[in-house]
Amino acid sequence: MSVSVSLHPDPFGPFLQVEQWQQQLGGDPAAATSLFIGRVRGTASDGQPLDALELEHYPGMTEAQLQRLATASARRHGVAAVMVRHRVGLVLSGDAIVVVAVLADRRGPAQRCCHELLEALKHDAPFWKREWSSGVGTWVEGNTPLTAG
Amino acid sequence: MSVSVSLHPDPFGPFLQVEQWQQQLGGDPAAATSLFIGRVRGTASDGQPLDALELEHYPGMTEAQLQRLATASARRHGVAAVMVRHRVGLVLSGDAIVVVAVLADRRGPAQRCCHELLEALKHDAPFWKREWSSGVGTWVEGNTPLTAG
Amino acid sequence: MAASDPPPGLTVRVRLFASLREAMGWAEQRLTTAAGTTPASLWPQLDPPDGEALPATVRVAINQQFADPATPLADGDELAFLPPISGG
Amino acid sequence: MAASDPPPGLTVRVRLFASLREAMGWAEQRLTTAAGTTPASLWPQLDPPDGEALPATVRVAINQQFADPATPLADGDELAFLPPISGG
Repeated sequence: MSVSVSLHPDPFGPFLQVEQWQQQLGGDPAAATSLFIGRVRGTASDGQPLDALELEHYPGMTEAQLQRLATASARRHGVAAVMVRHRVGLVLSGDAIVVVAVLADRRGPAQRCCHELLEALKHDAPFWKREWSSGVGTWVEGNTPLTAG
Repeated sequence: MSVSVSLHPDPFGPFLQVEQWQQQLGGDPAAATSLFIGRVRGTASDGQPLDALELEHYPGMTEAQLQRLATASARRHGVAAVMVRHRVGLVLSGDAIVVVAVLADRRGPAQRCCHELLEALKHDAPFWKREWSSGVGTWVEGNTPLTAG
Repeated sequence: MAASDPPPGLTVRVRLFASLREAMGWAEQRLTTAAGTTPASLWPQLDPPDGEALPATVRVAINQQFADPATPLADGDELAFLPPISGG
Repeated sequence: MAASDPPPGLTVRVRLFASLREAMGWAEQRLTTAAGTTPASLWPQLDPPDGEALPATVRVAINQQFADPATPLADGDELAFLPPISGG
């Protein structure tokens, strides 16, 4: 089982990332590849045009947590290999922000692992999004009392 | 809503297909892309090394049925665009045999549509696989009395 | 009851695929049969090797769309018998 | 009961992120506190703007792993308070 996670301060091509990863893995290509690409929307949560998304992370913990989540999900579903690529810093509208790719011998485990891992990293990987719109930055899901201050 | 299906007698690059399709669609890139790639295994159902897979189809009906299935699934999940690429004829081990890609505004519909459409085309698109191994061809799932004759 | 014309016959194009084509030894033929014929009632006329009943695993397409085997055929229809699908 | 040494203090590195960092006005500080201190009991010492109880939406990481807010801290720990995550 192979797990590859990385954070990217600069834009990347999702398909290029997956192809390079598959080449590095070597061996026979897996029968099933399940892939998800998330991109930054053109509009903010309030419907205003989005200038950019800022992605804060916890250097060290974020990478370690991605590795833990991907490894756990890969083990649970018995897949051959998992890849996670995630942007950090300022991300422009249309840019890929997250890529999850799973290789497995069967389509079911590949799809379930991809789906589950995406949910896991949305909830359990330390990233924080701030939407920048008309020069104003707003934290996403920042609905705690502290963030209203 | 855009639906693109095609059959391919020759090998294709799955990611190139998806990228070209996205370029043709134009407009803002979708927030969510869900993608599945199925490849031919190196071994036949009986565990013997596979020389090649032969994929028979029903010219005319297969294309129409792929279009119907993709359109129905896209409507049901409210996604923006669906792409299906499927090989026909002789397909070598490791080659991509099917690609399903779904673009949507949300990850849930993208993933569900991709998953559902893949199941639908495995059961309701007229393709028939024959495994060639040591010069002998065996129809896959050919467990009807007729195929034993 | 008044005498009536004999029911008109109908001609259909019958197609077989994959294992079914190989088991039956042909891919396509044009057949003339009685009006009211359905895919299920046509099947025994094809001299299938495994008995007269259309196997439950064999699906039917009329004019390149899946159809119920009890659908009455129309003149000029393209009728296909499809063995179990294994795509994707 | 015999007299004992006063419980030794412990020094931890406290980190805040995103909205929490901005609401509190600092990103990181080194704090010395009593032995037995937990993230939850340390929280009020940070003078949070919304009361003394650690909000349910704020998660805790000790040495870069999620941890229970009731975990006793050890000397040298890196303690982080994390506002709601919004990745992926």
